[in-house]
Amino acid sequence: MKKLVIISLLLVLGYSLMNTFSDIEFGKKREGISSYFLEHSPDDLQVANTVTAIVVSFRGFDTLGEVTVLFLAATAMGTILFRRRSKHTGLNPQRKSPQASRIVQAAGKLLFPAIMILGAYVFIHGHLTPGGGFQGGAIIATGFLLLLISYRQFKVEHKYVTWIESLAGLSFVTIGLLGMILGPHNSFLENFLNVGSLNDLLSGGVIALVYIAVGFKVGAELTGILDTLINIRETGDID
Amino acid sequence: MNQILTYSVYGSAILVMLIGIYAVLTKKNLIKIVIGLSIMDSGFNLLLVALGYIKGGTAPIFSPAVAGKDVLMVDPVPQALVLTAIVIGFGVTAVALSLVIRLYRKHNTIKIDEIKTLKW
Amino acid sequence: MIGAAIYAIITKDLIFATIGTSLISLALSVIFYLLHAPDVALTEAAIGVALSTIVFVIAVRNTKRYEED
Amino acid sequence: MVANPILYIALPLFTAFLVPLLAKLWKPLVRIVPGLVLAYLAIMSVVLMQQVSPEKPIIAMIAGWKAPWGINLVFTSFSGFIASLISILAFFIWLYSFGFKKVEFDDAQKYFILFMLLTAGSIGVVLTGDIFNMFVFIEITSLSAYALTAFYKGRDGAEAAFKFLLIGSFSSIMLLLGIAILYTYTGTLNMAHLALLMPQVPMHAKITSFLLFFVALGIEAEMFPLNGWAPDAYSQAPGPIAASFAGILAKAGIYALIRVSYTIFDLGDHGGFELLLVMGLITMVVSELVAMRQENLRRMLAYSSMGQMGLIMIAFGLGTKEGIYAGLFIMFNHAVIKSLLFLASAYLVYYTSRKKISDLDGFGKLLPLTSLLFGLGAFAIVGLPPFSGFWSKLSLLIATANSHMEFVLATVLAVSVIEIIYYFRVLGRLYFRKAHKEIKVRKPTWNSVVTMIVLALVIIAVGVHPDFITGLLHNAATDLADKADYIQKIIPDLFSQTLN
Amino acid sequence: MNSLIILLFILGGGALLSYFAFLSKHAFGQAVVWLVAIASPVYFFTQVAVGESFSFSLGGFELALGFNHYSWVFALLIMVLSPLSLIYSTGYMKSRLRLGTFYFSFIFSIFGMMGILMSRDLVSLFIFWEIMTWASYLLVIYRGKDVEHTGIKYMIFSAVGAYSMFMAIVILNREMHSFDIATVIQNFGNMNAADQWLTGILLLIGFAVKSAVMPLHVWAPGAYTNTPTSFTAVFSGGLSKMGVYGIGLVLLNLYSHSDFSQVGIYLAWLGAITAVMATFRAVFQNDAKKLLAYSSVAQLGYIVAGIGLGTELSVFAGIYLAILHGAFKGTLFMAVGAVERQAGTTDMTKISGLIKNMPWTFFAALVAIIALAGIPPVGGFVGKWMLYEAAINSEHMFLVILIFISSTAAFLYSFRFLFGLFLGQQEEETAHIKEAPAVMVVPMILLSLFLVLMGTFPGIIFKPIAAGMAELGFQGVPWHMSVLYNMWGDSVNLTYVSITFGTVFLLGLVYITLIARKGTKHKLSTKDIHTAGEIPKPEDNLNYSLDFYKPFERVLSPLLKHKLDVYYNEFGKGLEALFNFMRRIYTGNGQTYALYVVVFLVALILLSGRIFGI
Repeated sequence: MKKLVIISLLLVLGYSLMNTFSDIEFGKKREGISSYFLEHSPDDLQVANTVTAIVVSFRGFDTLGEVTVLFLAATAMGTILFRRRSKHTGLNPQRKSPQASRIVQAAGKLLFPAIMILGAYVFIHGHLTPGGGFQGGAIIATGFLLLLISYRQFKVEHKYVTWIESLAGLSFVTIGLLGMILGPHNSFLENFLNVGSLNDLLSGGVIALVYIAVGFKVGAELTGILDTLINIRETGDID
Repeated sequence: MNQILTYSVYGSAILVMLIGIYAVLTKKNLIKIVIGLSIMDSGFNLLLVALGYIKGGTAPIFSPAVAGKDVLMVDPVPQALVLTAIVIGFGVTAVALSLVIRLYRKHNTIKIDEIKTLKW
Repeated sequence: MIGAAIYAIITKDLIFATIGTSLISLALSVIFYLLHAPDVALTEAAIGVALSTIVFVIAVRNTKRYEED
Repeated sequence: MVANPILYIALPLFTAFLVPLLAKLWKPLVRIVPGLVLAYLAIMSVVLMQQVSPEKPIIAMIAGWKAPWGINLVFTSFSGFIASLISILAFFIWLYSFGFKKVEFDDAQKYFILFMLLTAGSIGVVLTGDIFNMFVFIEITSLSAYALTAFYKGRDGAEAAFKFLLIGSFSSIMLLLGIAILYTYTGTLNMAHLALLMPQVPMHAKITSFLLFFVALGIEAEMFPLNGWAPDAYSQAPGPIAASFAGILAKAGIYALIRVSYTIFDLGDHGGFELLLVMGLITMVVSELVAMRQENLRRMLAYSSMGQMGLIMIAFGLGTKEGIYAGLFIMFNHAVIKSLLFLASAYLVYYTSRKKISDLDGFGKLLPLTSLLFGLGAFAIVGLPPFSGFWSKLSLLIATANSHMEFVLATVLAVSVIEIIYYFRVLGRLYFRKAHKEIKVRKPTWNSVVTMIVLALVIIAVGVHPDFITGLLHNAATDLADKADYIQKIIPDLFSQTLN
Repeated sequence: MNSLIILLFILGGGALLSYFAFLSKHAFGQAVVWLVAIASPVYFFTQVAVGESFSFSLGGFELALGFNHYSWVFALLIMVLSPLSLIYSTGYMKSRLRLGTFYFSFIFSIFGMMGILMSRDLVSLFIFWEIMTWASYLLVIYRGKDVEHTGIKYMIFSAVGAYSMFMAIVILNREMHSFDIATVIQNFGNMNAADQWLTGILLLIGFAVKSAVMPLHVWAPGAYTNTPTSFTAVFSGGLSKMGVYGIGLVLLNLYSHSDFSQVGIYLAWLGAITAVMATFRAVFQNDAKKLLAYSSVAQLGYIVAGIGLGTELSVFAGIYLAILHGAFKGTLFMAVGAVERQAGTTDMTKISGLIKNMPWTFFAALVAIIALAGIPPVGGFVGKWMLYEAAINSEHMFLVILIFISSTAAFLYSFRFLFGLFLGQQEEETAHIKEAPAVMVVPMILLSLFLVLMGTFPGIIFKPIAAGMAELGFQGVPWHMSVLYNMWGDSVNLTYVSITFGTVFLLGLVYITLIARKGTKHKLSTKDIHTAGEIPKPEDNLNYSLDFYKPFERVLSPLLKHKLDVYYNEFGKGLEALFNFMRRIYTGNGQTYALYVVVFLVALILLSGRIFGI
């Protein structure tokens, strides 16, 4: 009975949403600010990937917020699961679950450097090709995930994770603040470097730098989150 | 043709969202609820990207192949927004799951209607 | 994708449900690629397919695997 | 550079990222540095508030892109007032939690990170001129709020946080849907630009979008029946965090609601304001009636807080400039007074591990100063002169009467009677009953005493001489009421194009 | 600086100062209280005068202060009564617990009252009104007895009253674009009739609560009883007069030229009924303080009846009785307080024959009772006479009967009060009781002398009242209207009457003290009562004061059975049940909350057509 009511409610909701969106023809070009972006991204910023230009420059503030959300999620999980970051070092012998098989371990060992390189590539080339800080960071985190799964005794050294995430975050904000000092409009996150030319690796000015910072940050953040979750059983003195 | 495509693309995106909402509203299991939330987000992401699609457009990247040419590109803004939304959604999911784990440790259950110490 | 979504919410085994969500993400990722959104596709693939799933799996392992009524 | 609205966001984020490193250098820095930053922001607020006027808002571009292409922070008399309120309050809440002995070092680190982010997120919601950016900041705010709700181990924080998260997720998905609708019809995300292009959005899309925004932001603004999370979160969070929920989080939520219904949509006069008014009325009545029957002090305060939010919605729902003025005044008062009440109640309730109101008998003698300040807060919140709450109530009633809404007027007053009853019931117990037996109480630390006394002094000062802030409120009200002016100040080129 | 502000400053500052002084040292606190008690009346009588005004702007409102002749009358009463009670309470307050709070609230409520009287605009009137209310609330619950019932009841009724006033004020502002009382009076006629009635009724409710008129009086007996007696003197004597002041203001000043003033007669009826019912209740109280509490309600009923009738004479009588009541009820409460302090109880069935132990207190009480009962030498007689006369002239015969019944019945409780506490035979248990300390006795005596003075030289109070009446628009000297006056001719005033009566009275007193004292030599136990064969047990209270008017009570029992209290309580319980039901909305299940969100959204979508009018 309850389910029926809920379904009918959802139908009404779906109908009205559908009603709203069906007026928008699929695949039709519309006017808006995006044309400005498509125009200025290659011209003013010399950034090939417009999405990157939007994410980092036009809507750079969103990205800062996003990075913060991830940082926040990592911190929040630590808070919620009462993870003690500082006390946690070294191997943990009480681990009950069995080791992963040899094959997995070997594959993990082999794949890890490759994944790392892929991740780094993705975020370094964020302004040229699809991908960027988030994607690269996530890929790096997957690499660590592989190690965490295959090697039970593998520990992410928290000291480094903390340093990396903090420094990466700080450099993001610092780049932004430098923009306020050095940039032509004195505004936050503004480009103050030479933008180079389109489709060069060293193009886009601060965008590349920001994305690298984002990549490190996201990678560290996601690794931290995974590590927190995987290791809760040992450390979690949850009430 | 276009009309059908419009309805089917948006319709499926909205349907995915509604399935998510349905799971959140009816499932008693906390993890199922979180799954529902994540499905909801997926549906929305699809919807937003679909809204930004332009027929015959290319990916909004000025790669050497398209440089200098006048090409039609899909709307990059929804993509940027979805990027943000995905990351935020992941953050929320992770936090939600850690809350679920903690609730399980405390109440030894993950049924939502057994966890209501705080009420009225 | 819709099928995966429905499967994810009706199955009682939470691990399978998790795999269902992962399938949704995978499908989504492909669709994003088709919609000329490679950035989003990449992100969805990395975060939605890999990380999200693993987070769910860990959560299930730390709680109960089966949904009970 | 030294005083720039960007710093409201940048500095707290910087600090939040910095704190884990500071922890490795010298541990007390973890407590001190956030305070210094917040103090700087508070001072900056004062400076900026003197520079800003309705004619001359301060607009900060991000990455050198002008609106509507880039994201802008808009520090107007209205948004600036709320942002200043939040930042100054955040400083005092920091001061209060500075001692915070109960928290171990490692937790303190997280606590301050989360608190900084909560503050930054809320100020971001208030200052940003971009609707999607507002969503991001709302997420930051909510996530830190979830974590802070579940901060304490011994309480049922996780349960409260989960409920909060569940409803919060609905809020974000609705917000996103609303944004998606607006974006597809207008092709822009800047609020001023949206407002400018709003007439071209078809009516049904406009309404759906508005309703989605309304519900999503109503959740943040604790509107009934969307406020199920609020009492749990308020009662389980640490004392200073409950105070910041009332003073910071809820303020950001109601701000967003107001901004959306006043500036972005042009539905206000076609029913939007009435809707806000009616929902405010229902929120107020239900919350206050439920508060009446609470046994738990913190829950009572939480419901009362929701009632106040309803009052604010009523004020803004009137849609007149007087109403805005009254609403802002109530926001100010609610932020200050409710913070004081929550901060004082932390000592009354949790440090004695007693939660029920009936356990509070005779605390007036055991904790004289805290009880006195609590009493003062209670007097102020029910709107008795000579405390600041009176003036806001007076201005609200004048605005309501001038809008010819006798029914609303009578309801607000009737509910005020109920409010008086339950607050005074607590006071009666605190002061005029004998204590059950010897209870070990915890004496407030110097920093919390200073915080509470400062808040109390603000209450009294504004109560005795409201002119301290009426000027600011008038400016803010003028600013919000003039929508065209807002659009023109932010996107002058596009605005003049549209006119021609 | 303006003298009005200085006066307020003395009171307000004194209140704060006393709070902090008591925190540090008891003696400091006492000193501050004395200082305020002496400084404020001295300053008031020497520096403050009618016509001074002070206007300022606060929070965007133009506020104005200043006495007019009408409020001056009440200010006189407050400034005589309150300082005396303050001094009295330095002796009365035995326990040192929370003295700071006590004196703070005490002085602050005086501050509030003076503020009300000097307000020339509705906002400041309301501010001071609220201040007075909460300050007095703190005193009502001060003893911690019955906080949940009496205290909350007082607060509820006060809040209802205050807020209905508030509503009226803002609606008036809407119509007049001003809070200024003078403006309101001037433009009142321009308002439409509905608003006139609405605001008028609301304002009256507000003031009627404080003056304890019939359906709104239930807080009064409990509150008067629970308050520390030294404040009850001010509470019943002065604070309740603020309600009277307000009713006068509304009926005779603001609304005097509109149809609304017809309401006055209904108010008069209510007042008269209140008087009768409360008097009957007072008669059957065993507790002296409670008796006085009910009597206060009854007397306020008269006063309201007088003001409600709205003729020159009746208003004059009302105001005069109000002043008089302040003085004599103040004295009586002080006397009861003295007994309470010395004997530990005010239960008339436990103590008796205190005349020997506490002669001064008895003297003060006697004078006050004479005033209350309306026996000539003291002013009460004049007031009652004028009230009868006015009522008879107004041709509401039943009203006259009511007033008459109640004032007759007042004799019953007056007698019982005197007899129960002071007269009769002394019992051994009470033999050790001593006279109250001088700080208590002197204010009492002073106040009773003030009563005598008012009776003897009525000019001192008649003149200000006449001036006040002129302010309200009644020209001429109203007491000329009185038959009383005409009978004695122009040149004779009450002085001679009073002197004659006074001389007789004094002679009688001398006779009693010097000669008749020897009278009762043989001592009978008061408990030697016929018990019709049953052996009295020790726990049986056999004091003669018990069931003093039993037969009368039996006759009236059907009338007294119905207490309004009960209905209010039932109403309250019903509300509580409703609230409890509403609490269930918050089920505690997160999913339900999420469902609410969706339901709400869907409901809004479905209703969107209606909401947005498309």
